[in-house]
Amino acid sequence: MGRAEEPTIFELSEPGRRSWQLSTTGVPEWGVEELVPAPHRRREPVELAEVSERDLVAHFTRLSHRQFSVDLGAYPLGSCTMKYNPKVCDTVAALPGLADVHPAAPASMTQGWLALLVELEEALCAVTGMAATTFQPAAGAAGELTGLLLMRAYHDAHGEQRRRVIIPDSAHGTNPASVSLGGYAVTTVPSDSRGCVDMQALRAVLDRDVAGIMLTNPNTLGLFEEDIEEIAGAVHEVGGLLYYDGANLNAILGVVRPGDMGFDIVHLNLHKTFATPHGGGGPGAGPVAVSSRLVDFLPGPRPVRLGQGGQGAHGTAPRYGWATPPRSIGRVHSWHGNALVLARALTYIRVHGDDGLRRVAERAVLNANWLRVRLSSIYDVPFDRACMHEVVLAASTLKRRYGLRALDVAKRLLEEGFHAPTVYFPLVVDEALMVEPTETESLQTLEALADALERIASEAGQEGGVEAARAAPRTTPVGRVDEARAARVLIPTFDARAGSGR
Amino acid sequence: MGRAEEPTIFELSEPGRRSWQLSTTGVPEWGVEELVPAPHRRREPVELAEVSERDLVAHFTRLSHRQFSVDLGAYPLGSCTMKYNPKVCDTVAALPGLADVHPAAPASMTQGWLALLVELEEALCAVTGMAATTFQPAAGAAGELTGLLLMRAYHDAHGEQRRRVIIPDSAHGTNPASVSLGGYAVTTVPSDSRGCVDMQALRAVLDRDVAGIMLTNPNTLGLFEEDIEEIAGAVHEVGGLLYYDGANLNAILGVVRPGDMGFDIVHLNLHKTFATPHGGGGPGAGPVAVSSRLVDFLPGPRPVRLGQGGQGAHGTAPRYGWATPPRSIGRVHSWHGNALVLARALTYIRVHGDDGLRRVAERAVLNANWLRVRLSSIYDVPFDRACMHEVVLAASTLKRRYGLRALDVAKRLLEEGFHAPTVYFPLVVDEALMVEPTETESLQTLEALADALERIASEAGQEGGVEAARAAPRTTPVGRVDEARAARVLIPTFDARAGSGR
Amino acid sequence: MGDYLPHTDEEIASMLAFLGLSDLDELFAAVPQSLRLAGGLGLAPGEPEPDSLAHMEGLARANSAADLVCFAGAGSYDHEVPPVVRALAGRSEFVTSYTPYQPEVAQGVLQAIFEYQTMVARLAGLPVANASLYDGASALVEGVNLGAAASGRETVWVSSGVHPHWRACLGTFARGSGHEIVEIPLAGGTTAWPDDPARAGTGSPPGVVVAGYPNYLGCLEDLAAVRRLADAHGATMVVAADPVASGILRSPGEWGADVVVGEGQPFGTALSFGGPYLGLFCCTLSQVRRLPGRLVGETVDVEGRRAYVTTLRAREQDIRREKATSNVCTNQTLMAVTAAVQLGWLGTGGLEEVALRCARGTRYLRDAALGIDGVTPLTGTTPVVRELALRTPVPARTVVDRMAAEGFLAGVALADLVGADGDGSVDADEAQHGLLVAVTERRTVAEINAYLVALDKAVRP
Amino acid sequence: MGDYLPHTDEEIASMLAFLGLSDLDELFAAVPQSLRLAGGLGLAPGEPEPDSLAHMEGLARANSAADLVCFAGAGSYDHEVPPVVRALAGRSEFVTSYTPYQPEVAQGVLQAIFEYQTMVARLAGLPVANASLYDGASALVEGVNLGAAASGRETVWVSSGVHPHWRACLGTFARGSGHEIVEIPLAGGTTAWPDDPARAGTGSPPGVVVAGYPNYLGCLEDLAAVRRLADAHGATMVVAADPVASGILRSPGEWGADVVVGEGQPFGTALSFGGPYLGLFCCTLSQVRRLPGRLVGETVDVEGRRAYVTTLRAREQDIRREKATSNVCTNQTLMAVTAAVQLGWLGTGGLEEVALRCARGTRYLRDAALGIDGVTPLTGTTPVVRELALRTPVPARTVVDRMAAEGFLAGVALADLVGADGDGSVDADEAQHGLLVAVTERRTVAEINAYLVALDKAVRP
Ligand SMILES: Cc1ncc(COP(=O)(O)O)c(C=O)c1O
Ligand SMILES: Cc1ncc(COP(=O)(O)O)c(C=O)c1O
Repeated sequence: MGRAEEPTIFELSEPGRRSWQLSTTGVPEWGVEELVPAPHRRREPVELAEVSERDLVAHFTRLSHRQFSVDLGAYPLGSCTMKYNPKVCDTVAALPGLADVHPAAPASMTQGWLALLVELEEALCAVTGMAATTFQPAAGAAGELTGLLLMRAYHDAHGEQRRRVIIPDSAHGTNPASVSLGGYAVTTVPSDSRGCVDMQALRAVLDRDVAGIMLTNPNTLGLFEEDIEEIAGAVHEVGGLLYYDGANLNAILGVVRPGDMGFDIVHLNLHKTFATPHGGGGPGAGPVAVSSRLVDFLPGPRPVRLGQGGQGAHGTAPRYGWATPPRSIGRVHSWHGNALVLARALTYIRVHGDDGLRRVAERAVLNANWLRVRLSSIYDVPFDRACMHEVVLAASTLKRRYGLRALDVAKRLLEEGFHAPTVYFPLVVDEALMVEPTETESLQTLEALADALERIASEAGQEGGVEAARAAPRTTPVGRVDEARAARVLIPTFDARAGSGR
Repeated sequence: MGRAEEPTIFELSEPGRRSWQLSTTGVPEWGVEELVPAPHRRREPVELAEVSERDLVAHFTRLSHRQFSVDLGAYPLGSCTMKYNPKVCDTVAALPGLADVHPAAPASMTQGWLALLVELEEALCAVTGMAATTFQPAAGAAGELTGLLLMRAYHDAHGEQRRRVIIPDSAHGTNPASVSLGGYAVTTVPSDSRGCVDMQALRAVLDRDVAGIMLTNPNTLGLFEEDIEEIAGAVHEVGGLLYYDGANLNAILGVVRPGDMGFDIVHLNLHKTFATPHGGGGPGAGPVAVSSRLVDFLPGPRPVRLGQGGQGAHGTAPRYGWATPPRSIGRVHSWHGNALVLARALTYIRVHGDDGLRRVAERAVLNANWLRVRLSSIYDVPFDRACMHEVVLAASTLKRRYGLRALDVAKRLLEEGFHAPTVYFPLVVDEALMVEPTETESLQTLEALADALERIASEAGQEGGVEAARAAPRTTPVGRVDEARAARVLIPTFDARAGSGR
Repeated sequence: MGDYLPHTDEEIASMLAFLGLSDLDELFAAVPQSLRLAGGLGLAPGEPEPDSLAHMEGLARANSAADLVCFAGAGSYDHEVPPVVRALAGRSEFVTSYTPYQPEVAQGVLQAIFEYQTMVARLAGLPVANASLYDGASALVEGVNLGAAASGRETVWVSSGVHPHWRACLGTFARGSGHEIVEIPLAGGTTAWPDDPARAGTGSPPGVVVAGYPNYLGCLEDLAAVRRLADAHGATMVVAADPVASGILRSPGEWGADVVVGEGQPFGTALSFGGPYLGLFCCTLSQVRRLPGRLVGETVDVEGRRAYVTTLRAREQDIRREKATSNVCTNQTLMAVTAAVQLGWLGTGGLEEVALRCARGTRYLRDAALGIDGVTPLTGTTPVVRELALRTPVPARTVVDRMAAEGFLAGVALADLVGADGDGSVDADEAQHGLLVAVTERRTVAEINAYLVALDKAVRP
Repeated sequence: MGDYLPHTDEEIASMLAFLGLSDLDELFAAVPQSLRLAGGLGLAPGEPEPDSLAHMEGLARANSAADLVCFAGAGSYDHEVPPVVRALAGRSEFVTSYTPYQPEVAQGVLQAIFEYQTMVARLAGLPVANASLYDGASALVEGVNLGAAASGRETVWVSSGVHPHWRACLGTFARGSGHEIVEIPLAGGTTAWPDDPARAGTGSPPGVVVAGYPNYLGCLEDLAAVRRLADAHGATMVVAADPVASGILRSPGEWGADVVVGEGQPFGTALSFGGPYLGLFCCTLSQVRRLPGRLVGETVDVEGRRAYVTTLRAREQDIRREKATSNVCTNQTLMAVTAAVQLGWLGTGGLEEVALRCARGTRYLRDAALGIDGVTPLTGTTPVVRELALRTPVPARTVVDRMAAEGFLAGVALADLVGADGDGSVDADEAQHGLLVAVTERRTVAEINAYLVALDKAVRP
C-alpha cells in the first residue's frame, strides 16, 4: 500500500458533493446581499474541492501511507534530532483546558497557562544557565533573529553602533540569514583542522565593530568547541556578545550549560531537544533565554509570578500575570508563541527530570560514537575523534573510487527502510553524510542502520553496484524526483498545471 | 512502505528494556512473598516482549501499514456492509463520561447511559417495527442464538416441544451453527430459480415440529423475498416463529420493516447497518428486537424508563433504571452488551434521522444495481433481476472459458487498490463474487471498481492473462499465502515456531 | 439533515437513467406495496453532526459514576491505559478493517493477533489461544462446550466462586446445549467440592469441572484439588482466571487446566460500561480442533516470506455450518489488538509490577478497613491480588450510595451481583452486607486513605 | 524516574567497551572539566509519565477561560473543527515527519501542502501561496520585506486598521531591516490615507502600502483606493486579509493586491492560547523568486509519475545563507496540512456557509447590542462578517470580568490590544471603552441571547 499514485483532492471533487455539517444555530438566515455591501461582495464562491467525508478520509489516509515518519522508523537526520515524540504529549496538547483557551483571555482566567509557562521558563533557565526566557519565537530561526535584535538593543543602550556578527563557516544557514535580517554584516571564520573555530582567524576579525558571535556547541560537525572559554573571553573582551544556537543542546543536557560557557543569549529548538514533533516541517518553538544583563530587553508581555506567590493555590488573587520588560524590543509573535508546543516540552521535561535529561545526553552521545567507530572503516570520518550527539561522515573516498556520491548513499538507504542522513551539510565537508541517531534508537536499530550503510558501500565496489545506487530508491512511493524540472516548469498550484502541459 | 517484512514484537525484545511507567502511589512496597502464599506464587514472571515505547510505536505503526481498511479504499465485501465509519463516533466512544463508567455502578449514577440505551432501543424498535430490544448480544451470531433461545422459551411457555428450525440453503453459516447451539435440528429449504425460498419445498417441510424459520430479507443473494407474506402466513399457521437475520437490513431502512413482513424476532448487526467499525473482525453489536408476545422472555436486566418520566431533566429522582422481564431467558453477556458500540450507533442514527436512514437504503440499492447492470455483460449474474444492496456475480463462464476462478479475480482486484468481494458465498452459487458497494462509495469509485473488474476479465482472454491473475497479488505486503501449510504445520504462537522448523 | 452520502442529484439522475428507472422508489419494486412504509419510521429528522455530538456529550455528562474514584471491580477494572496504547490501537487501519479474509492485505491485523495469541497463551500456561471471544462469560460458555465435547459428558460442575454473571450465562445457554449445570457452593470463600456426585445433588459425574482463579470473591482456589477431581471423573478442567493476577500467580496451565478462559478488559480496554470487552480463550493442543472462533497461524507466501493467516478454518461456522464447534463470527479483534499493544507496553516486568501493585493496594486497604468498627472479612480465606469482599454493618448498597457523595465508587454490592437471596457463593445476609472492593495499581495511598475515612463514616448505622 | 530510552545496562557496557571507554562520563572528555556541572541542573528528578500527565491536567483545569462561551476574536476564532479533521491531521505520519528533504518518502506531506497552496491561493485570488509561515504577524513582516525589496524602497505605510500585535511585530523587526514604518490613522473605522507623503508625517513616499481586509475592528477598507495609492507611488500593495471573510468578500487579489497575508488558525486549528497558528502568504508570479519560506511544486519522478517536491530552493537560507529572502526554516506545516483537510471538509459551499453564518450572527448580535442603553458602535463604518467593536459605558475590561462570571468570554477589551493610551486606530477613551466582539458559526441564537442579557447587566455603572 502507498505505492499507487494518489489524485489530488481537486480531481476527486464533484460539484454539489459535501462533507461539511454545521450546528443548528437558529440565527435569522439573512442573505449575503443583506449583509455585504455590493462592491465588496464576492461574485463567485471560492472554488474548493467538493468531496464526501468518506473520500476526504480515504484521500488523506492514503497520503499518510506515502509518508515516512519517526513512527515508522529511524530518522538519522543530522542536526534535526529526530527522536521519538512521546504520545503522552499529544494527549496533553489536546486537553480542552489548554487547547480551547483564547490567547486574549484575561490572566485571571488563564492561571493554568501562566503557571505552565513560568514553570517551563524556570526549567529552561536551569538547563541553559540563563536568567530569563521569552517564549514568543515560533522556531529556531525566529529565536535567532530575536536574539540578534536583543544584541542590537543591548549595544544601542550602551550607545554603540556595531555592524558585524561573526559566524563559523560550519554554521547552519539560518544563522547568516538571521544576521542579515538583524541588520548586521556576516563575518565568517573558518574551522581549523580539528573542526573547531580557528582561534587565530577569530582573533584576527575581532574588534569593537563586532556585535557578537553566533555559535552552536557542539558545532554542526558534532564536535565540542574545546576552546569555548577562550572564545568567550576574546569576544567579551571586545565588548561583543555570545549567541548560542541551541539546535545541538541535546548533546550536553545536564553535562554543561551555555551560561557556564560564557554565552549571553541562547535559543532552544524544543522540537529537537525536547521531543516536540516536527509535523512535516513545523510547528516548533524557539524560546530565547538570556543572561541577566539582557532581561530588560526581552520581548513582552512575559508571563510572571505576582507578588508573594506564597498565597498558595487556595489564594483567590491570581498568582501569575503578564509584564513587559522596561526596555523590551517589542513583540515578535502575534500572541505568546507556540503555546501547545511549550506544553508538550514541559511534559517531556517533567517525565525526564534532572536525572533523565542527563541520561538523554549520555545515550545520544553514546549512540553517535558507536556509529562513528562502527562505520569509520567504511566511510570517511573527516574529523575522526570523539563526537557528541552526531557524527559527520563523508562519501568522498567512495565517490573518488566508485563514483558513489553522498546523495546516492542517501537514496539507497531509503530502500532499506531508514530515512537518509543529512547530506552536503555542513558545507565545509565534501560529500557529507551527517548522522544523528538520537538517544531513542536501540542498539539493534543502530546495528541495522550500520549494516545497511556497510552493504551500500560494499555494493559500490561490485559490478553494477553504483548503477543500482544511482537508480535508487525503487521501493518508495515514487522514484527519484526531477527537481530541476520543478524549478524550470513551475507548478505551485493545481491550477498552474493547465498551462504547464501536464 | 508496508512491503518490508516486520519481525514479531518478540524478536524486537531485549531483556531489561521497558516501556511501562506507572504512577507513584505511595503504597507500602511489600514483596510478593509477603502477599502470595508460596504454593500459589509464580516462579518465573510471564515472559512477554521487552521493548522501548519507541520500538512499540514503530512496530505497530508498521503493522498498520501492512493492513487494508475502509479508510484506505473501497471494501465491496458482500454481506459485510463495509460502509464509511464516521469519525464523530470515535469521538463519542472516547468521551470519558461514557468510556470511564463502571458497568456495576448504580443506576442513579449512570442515568446518561440508561437514557442512551432507552433512546437507542426506541429507535431500533421504530426501524424494525418491533416492541422491545435487548442489547446484550455482542454480535450477530450471539443475537441469533439469543433469538433461538427466545423461540425455545416461547414454545416451552406454550408447553410445546418443537425440534426443527428451517433455514434456506443460501443462509449465512452462523444461522445453522446457532440453530444447533439452540438445541434445534436444521431443516434446509432450497432456493428456487429466482433465488428465493421455494414455496413448495417450504410447505413440504412445515409442520408443528417446526419451531420457526430464519430468514434474511433481502436474502444473501441480495434479492428481496417477494413471497415473504405468504411465507410468514405459512409458518405462523403451524405455530412457528419467524426470525429475521438483520445483516442485510441496510437495504430496506425506512422502506419496509421486518415487523410488517411478519417477523417475530430480529437481530441487527450494528457493525453493518449502523456503521460501527469492524475493528479487524470485531467488536460488533447484535441487539435482538422482538414483537410484543416475546418481550417477557428477553434477557435481563434491561434499561427502562421509570414511572412518569414527566419529572423532566431537573427531577431529582432517577428517570431510568433496570428491570428483568418476568420470564427472562437470563443473561447472555457479562454485563450490558457492547455499550460503546451502541453509543456509536445512536450517534449515527441521530445524524441520519428518519430521512437520512431512508436515503442510506436508496443509495445502497442504487449503487448495487448500477454495478449489476454495468457488469452484467462481463460476469455471470446468476439471478439477473433488480437486486437490493448487494449483487451476486459469478466467474463461472470465465472459469469455463479461461480457467479464471472467482479467487483469482479477488486476488487480482487487490492489486488495483480495492478489497476483494466475498467469494464462494452464498454456497448455492458456483464461483460466486458477492459485491456490496454500500451507499458511501461515490459514482467515481464505482466506475473505477467496475473498470478494474472489466480489465481483469478481459485480461483473462489475453495471452498470459490468467497466469498473471493466478500470480496475483504482487503489489501487496505479501503474495498469495500458503493456507494449506498453515493447517498442516500448525504454528499458533511464536513459541510454536521452534518445533516447526521455521 | 445530516448524512455521509456522496451522491449528487445529477449523479442520482444519471444512475437511474442508466438503470432505466424514473425514480428511486422503483428500486424497491420487489417489495410488495402492501408492506412499504407509507410515512417514515417515525424517528426525528436527521440533524447536523455537531448537534448529535452535543447530544451525546450531554448524555455523557449525566453519568456521575465517571467522575468517581473507582474501587469497583467484579471483572471490570480501572487499570492504567497509557496514551501510547490508545494511539496505536486506535490506528484507523486496525479500527476500520474487516475480518482478515484476504491475508495478502491483512498482515497487520493477522500478525497483531498472532502476537496476542502468543502473549495470552504464555499467561495461561497453555500452548494455544484463539483470536478472541466476546467477553469472559462467552469464553466460559465456549470453554464448557469444548469441555463437554471432549469428555463426551454433559454434566458440568461449576464452582459458585465463578463470576455470578458468567454462571448466569452458562445457565442461559445450557437451555440450548442441554448441559446439566451443577453449581458447587463455597465454604469460607473457596469451593467445597463434593467427593461424590450424589453429594453434588446430581446423579451423574461431571464431564466438565469449572473453577475461578482467583474466584470472584478474590480467594485462591485449590486448583490441584480441581485437577484431581477432574481426573477422578475423566472430566475436562476449565479455569476462569484473572489474567492480571496471573502476573504473580502460578498459571492455570501449570495447575493442569485443560482450558483457561478469562476477561481481557484489564489489558488496555476502558471500563466502557461493560463492553466491548475481550473473551480470552486458551486450550491444550489436543483440543485445538475443537477450538471456538478464529485462530491465526504462521505460514509463508508464494515467495517464502513469513506470513500469517487464519487457520484450521474447518472448525468454523462458515464452513462447518450446523456442525461448527461454535457459531461465533464477528469477535472482539480490536480489543485483542489493544491487549497485544498493552501487554507489549507492560512487558515482562510491567505485568508483574501491575499485579504486585494491585496486591499491595489490596493488602493495605484490607488491613485498614478491617480496623473500622463493624467491618469484617466476608470470607474465611484471605483474598490476595486485587479483589476483596468485606462485610459492612449497614447494607452494602447503602454504603455505595453514601460513598458516591464523597467521590468514590466504593465497590460492588454483592446483592447487585447475586440477587438479594444470595446463591451458592454467599447467603442472603452476606448478599445484603457484602461489599466487593477492588484496588488497582492506579489507586494512590492518598486515595485509599480518603476512601477509608469515607468508609468509616458510611458504615455507621 | 521516567524516560523513553531503550538502553539496558548490558548494552551500555558493551557499547562503552566497543568504544574503549570505561564509563559514560568519558564520552564528554572534550568538555573542559571546569565547565562540567558538578551536581545536576537543579531540576526535580524525573517522574513516571502518568504523574506528569496528571500535573498537566491540573494546570489545564486551572484555565477557567476554556469553559466560557467564546465571543472573543481579534485574529483567533472559535470555529467548528469536526472530529474527522482532527483524526486526519493527527495521523502520526504527518505529525512525526520532518521537512520533506527526501521527496521519495515524503509525497504525503508534499502533496498535502501542494493542495493547501492551491486552496489558499484561490482564497486570496493570487497565483502563488507558500507552504506556511509562523503566524499572521510573521507573514505580514515577510510580506513587507518582500514588498520593500520589490519596490526598492524602505518606507512602509501601514493602516492602523491592521491588527495591533502585527503592527507591533512590524516595528520590532524594522529595527533589523531598517524599514521606516509609518502608521496611518483611521477615521471612523477605516484608513484615512494621506494624499501626499508630507501629510503622512514622513518625507518619503511609500515603497509598501499595507491595509487590513476587513481591518481588525471589522470594517471594510476601500482597497481600490489602496491600489491607486500604491500605483501612485510605485509601491507594493500588501493586504492582511481575514481568510474566512474571503468566503463572501471579494478577494484581495481581485482588488489588485500584490501580496496577501493572513492568519490561518480559523482553518482547523484550536484557539491554542495563541499558537501554533498558521501564517498565510500569497503573492503574484512576478514576485515568486522573492517568496519567503518553502514552496512545493509538481514535477515527475524518473518513471514519469506525478511527484511533488520543494522548489525554487535557491531563495532559502540553507542555500542562499545571508542573501536568503528570509531566514525561516521550520515553519507550521502541520497547521497547513490541517488547513488543507479543513478546507477539503468545508469545500466550496461550506466555506461560504461559514462566512455567511458568521456575518448573520454578527448582524444579529450587533442589532440587539445597540439596543442596550449606553452601548454604541465604536466605529462609524458598520462592520460585517464576524468582528465588531462596541463602545460600552463602563470600561470594557470590567465588562469582560463581569461577563466571565456569567459564563461568557465577552470579547477583547481594546486596551488589551492597543494599550491604555490608544493608537492610530482608537483614542484613549475608545481604548478604555472599546470591546471587540466576534461571532462565529458555532454561536447559537440561544447563546447570543443569553450573552445579550448578560451584557445588559454588565454594562451598568
Ligand atoms: C544548527 C541549527 N541551527 C538553527 C536551526 C533553525 O531552527 P528552525 O528550523 O527551528 O528555525 C536548525 C534547524 O534546522 C539547526 O539545525
Ligand atoms: C447474513 C449474515 N448473517 C449473520 C452474520 C453474523 O453476524 P456476526 O458476524 O456479527 O456474528 C453475518 C455476518 O457476517 C451475515 O452476513
